[in-house]
Amino acid sequence: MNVQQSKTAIIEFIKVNKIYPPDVIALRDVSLAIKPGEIVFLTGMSGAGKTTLLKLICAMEQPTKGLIEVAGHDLGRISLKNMQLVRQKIGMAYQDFKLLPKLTVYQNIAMPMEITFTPPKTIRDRINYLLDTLNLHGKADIKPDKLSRGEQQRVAIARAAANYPPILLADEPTGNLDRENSDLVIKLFAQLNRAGTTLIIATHDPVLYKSYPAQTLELSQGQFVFKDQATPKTATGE
Amino acid sequence: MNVQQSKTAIIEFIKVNKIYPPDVIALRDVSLAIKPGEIVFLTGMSGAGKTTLLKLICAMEQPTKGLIEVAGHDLGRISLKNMQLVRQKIGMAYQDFKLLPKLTVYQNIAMPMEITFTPPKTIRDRINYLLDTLNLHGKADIKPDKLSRGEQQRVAIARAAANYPPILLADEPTGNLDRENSDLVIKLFAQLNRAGTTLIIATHDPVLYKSYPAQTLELSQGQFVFKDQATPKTATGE
Amino acid sequence: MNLHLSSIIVQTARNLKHTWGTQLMTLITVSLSVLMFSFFFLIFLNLKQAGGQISKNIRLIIYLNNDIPAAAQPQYIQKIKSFNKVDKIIFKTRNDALRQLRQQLGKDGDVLDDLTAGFLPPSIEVYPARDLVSLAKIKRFSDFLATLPGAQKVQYGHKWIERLSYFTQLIRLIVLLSGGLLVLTATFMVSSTIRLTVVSRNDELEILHILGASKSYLQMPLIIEGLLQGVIGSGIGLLCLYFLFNYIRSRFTGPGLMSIIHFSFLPPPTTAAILIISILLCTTGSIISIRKFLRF
Amino acid sequence: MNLHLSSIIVQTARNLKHTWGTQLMTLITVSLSVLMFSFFFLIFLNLKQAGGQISKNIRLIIYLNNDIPAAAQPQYIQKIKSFNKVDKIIFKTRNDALRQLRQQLGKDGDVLDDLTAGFLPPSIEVYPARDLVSLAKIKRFSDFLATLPGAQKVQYGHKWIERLSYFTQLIRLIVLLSGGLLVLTATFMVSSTIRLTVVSRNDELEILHILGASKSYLQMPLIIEGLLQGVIGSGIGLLCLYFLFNYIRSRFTGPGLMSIIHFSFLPPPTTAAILIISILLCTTGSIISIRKFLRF
Ligand SMILES: Nc1ncnc2c1ncn2[C@@H]1O[C@H](COP(=O)(O)OP(=O)(O)OP(=O)(O)O)[C@@H](O)[C@H]1O
Ligand SMILES: Nc1ncnc2c1ncn2[C@@H]1O[C@H](COP(=O)(O)OP(=O)(O)OP(=O)(O)O)[C@@H](O)[C@H]1O
Ligand SMILES: [Mg+2]
Ligand SMILES: [Mg+2]
Repeated sequence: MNVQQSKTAIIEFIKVNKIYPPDVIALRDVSLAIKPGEIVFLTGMSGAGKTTLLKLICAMEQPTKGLIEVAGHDLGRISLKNMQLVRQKIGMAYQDFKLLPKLTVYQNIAMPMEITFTPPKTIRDRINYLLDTLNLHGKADIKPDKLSRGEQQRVAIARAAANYPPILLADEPTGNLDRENSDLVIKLFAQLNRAGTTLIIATHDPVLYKSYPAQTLELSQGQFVFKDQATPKTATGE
Repeated sequence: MNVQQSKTAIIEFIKVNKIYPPDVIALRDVSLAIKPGEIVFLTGMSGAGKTTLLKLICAMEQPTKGLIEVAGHDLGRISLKNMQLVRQKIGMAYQDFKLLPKLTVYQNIAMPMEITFTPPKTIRDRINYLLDTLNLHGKADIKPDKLSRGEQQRVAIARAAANYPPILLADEPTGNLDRENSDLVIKLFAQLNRAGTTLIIATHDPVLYKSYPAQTLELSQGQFVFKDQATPKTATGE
Repeated sequence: MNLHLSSIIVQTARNLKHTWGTQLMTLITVSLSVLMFSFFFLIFLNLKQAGGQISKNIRLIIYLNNDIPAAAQPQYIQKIKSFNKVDKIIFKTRNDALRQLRQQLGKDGDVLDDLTAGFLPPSIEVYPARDLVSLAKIKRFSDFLATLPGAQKVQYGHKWIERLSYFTQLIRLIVLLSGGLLVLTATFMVSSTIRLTVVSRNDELEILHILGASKSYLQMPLIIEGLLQGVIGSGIGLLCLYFLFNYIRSRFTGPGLMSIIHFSFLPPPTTAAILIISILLCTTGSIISIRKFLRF
Repeated sequence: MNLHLSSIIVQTARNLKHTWGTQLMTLITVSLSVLMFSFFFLIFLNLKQAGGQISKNIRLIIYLNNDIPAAAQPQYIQKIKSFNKVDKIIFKTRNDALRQLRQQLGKDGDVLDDLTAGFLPPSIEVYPARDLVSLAKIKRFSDFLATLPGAQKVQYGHKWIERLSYFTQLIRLIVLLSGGLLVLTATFMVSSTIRLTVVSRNDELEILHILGASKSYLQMPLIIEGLLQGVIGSGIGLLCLYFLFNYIRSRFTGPGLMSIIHFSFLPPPTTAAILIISILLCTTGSIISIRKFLRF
């Protein structure tokens, strides 16, 4: 019945449930539709299910029930090859960063581009730009465990943004950052968004989601808080 | 010349320098003195040296230069046995949590008490209290990697607070927490402080350090920002 | 495609650089395992050959009451052959026996000139086929030969045959047992080393996987690594074996000694098989680590 | 103190529970290494014994021109003993030689009745001491004996002595080489397994250390673990060896065979030494992991 919306949505959840064994209900009948180029803030208390929702989008977790479509692919019925192609379109800055400990900052940020076989020169230029933008000059050849936590976070964000991904998922991107560095991150996000990137940012930082003119979805115990509408609306949970 | 102050200070830094090899100057001639029972907020941009300062207090890192005294011990000239005794008096909530991945939440929080050979019944009571206080009911028998990031952070704080430590160091304790959970943490800290615990909290969250009536030290590129005074003052950097 | 290849080679080189400690350990493990396994296989092969040569020297002598006329000989031959495969059968008359004694006495042999050929018994010497190594079989054969018409008694060689056969058997058992033990150990070593390597690489592979790395991007470096490890590891192992073999042979190239046991190295097909199996083992082991990410 | 102990036991039990996979692997590694090492040591010991028994059977016969009068015998004995240690020296006159031939011929021996004792040469039989196993040494001894006054020629045993000696030498070399290989492998296996275990436990120990755990709290579980691994691992290894030994022995308890080589298990002191060394090795290996945290 929402055929048209489904057509245009780049991310769509229909009645998605995620239950971690044995019985932790992380998401409960979540439906949402996000159009290309939108910015969506995901808020909610600790343990509400924000990270779970983002992990479902990049297929790091499988839903217990329900349908998830990303970039036109049904993630429940996708081939390995296509799944990897979808993942290449998603940049995710994980809440626990997931940096490769044996690689340098430079190599970490380069990874998504190497995976898609980007020419070395393009990689170099992009990384230099990102390091400058995120205030990480001089840290290129250092391993992540020699960085401060906030520096690590910015490396994770740089890696997520490196490949100009059509979809960028950021999980608590400013949790370890001061106001100044947070602003740098937001600026980078805004820039990407202007170029067409769809942004989903999970955060509990009011400064972030109140100052920015974007929709905010609030999760509580696995469900969206505003449930007065019966059908999934663009960028609105049901 | 500050003999009296040195006598009463529980933590004292005199001209401490920390240079990470090869040439990252994390702290530069830092002096400070903190009296028992004080609360000190440590702020500063990402990479300013907050974590480094806290790590020096619990002897996780050695200073390149300068003197550090904690609970009356010169950390540069302390025996292994005494160092471990000093560490038992310090509870630290690390920025990267440092939870033991193979142990459950319960066992993780119990660890500092087990190390000091606390009777099992005391341990049980304390842990139940902490789990209730920090909104972690039902997570006692779960391994840390099955928790949300904010839940992990609260476990780390619970572990730091478990043993009623005379000194509690918290590194960005609310970075992954929403307002509600942050308040629970602050309440716990206040409670400990009333019982005599000295608190040092590194944070970039203005809500935290502005709402609480305590001294704030700001680091910038390894140095304290307010340097108009020549001698170390109580709870003031120089 | 060129970009792909170079990117994968870069990735492999990076892996090798970061995990060289573990890689070296796996390499040594593979080398030692191949060396041990092929060493024992070589011993076993040469022992089998030696066994054949020793049993060539076994003969059973049937002492008879009377000479057997040439006409009756085929009948005897047939009977003997019906019980056991035989290499050679020699009939000796009384005269032959006397001649032999004379030879044994050397230049003093002429003292026998006056004697008639009567006092030494005639005999049949039976050289059993080479497969007859077990002492029990020889005994059974000897018992059978004693039932031949005209047989007085059967002697099977000297004590040394018994001893050599006994020795060969014992050594064969020991070689088999220790060989089995070694194969067990080698398998365990290689698989446990690989398991530990896989565990340590788990996180890394998972991150690459969720970043969207393609199957070949994940697999190729591991395949190349396994390949290198298999080739280099078993190569070193076999090379060591070759030097060891030459050392042993050179120590035992005394005059007359070489004639008893003929040393030979592993035949080329066996060598090739060992190489290929190690390569497969290493590669499979390496690839197992991505099995859980890639459903294949 | 009771609380301390129980806390440490709880800690050890927890460790064992969480790392049972690695623990089991280390245990099997230790067991296999001990089994292999002691197996080869056992073979080596028995072989040494067997070597002694074989050389007992070696004798050199010096054929003489004439009988040696009893009075001259001590002189000969002294000369022979001056070159090499000797077990036994037997002088045989012409008559002795004839009697022997008669015995060899059995009931046909009476044909020799008419002969004078003149045609067979007298001889001296020399049984060299047991340490004379190498063929080269026997040859040198034989060359020396040929220079004795009145010596016609020297025969040293039959071909089988040559062969047995050759065999023993070859086997000894192989056992030594494979034993060396095995000790190398076992050492490498144990140390690499421990290294990997240590690496995987690094983070955990570091956290306990900065939480303020005392030296004994950190060390005791590791010591207990190493102890258990050493005891159980080498225990299993030695037990397997014992069963293997009994199996081999039972397979070779044919009549008359046992007399040639006397099998014996590792003496208790050796067994104890193996046990203690494995325990020390495992414990040290485990403790190494906290070395970097505790400066001791
Ligand atoms: N792997 C897992 N296994 C079991 N339970 C899990 C797992 N991951 C998360 N959970 C549980 O699912 C619930 C939602 O977790 P999630 O990580 O999505 O929360 P979140 O909204 O991201 O919280 P935070 O703000 O603390 O990061 C929590 O109760 C958590 O304990
Ligand atoms: N182990 C290390 N080796 C080398 N350099 C390090 C190491 N740890 C920290 N640094 C560097 O020292 C400086 C201070 O780091 P520190 O972790 O103290 O910062 P911080 O104030 O805690 O920052 P954040 O708010 O991001 O956690 C940073 O520039 C960092 O890159
Ligand atoms: Mg989360
Ligand atoms: Mg920090």
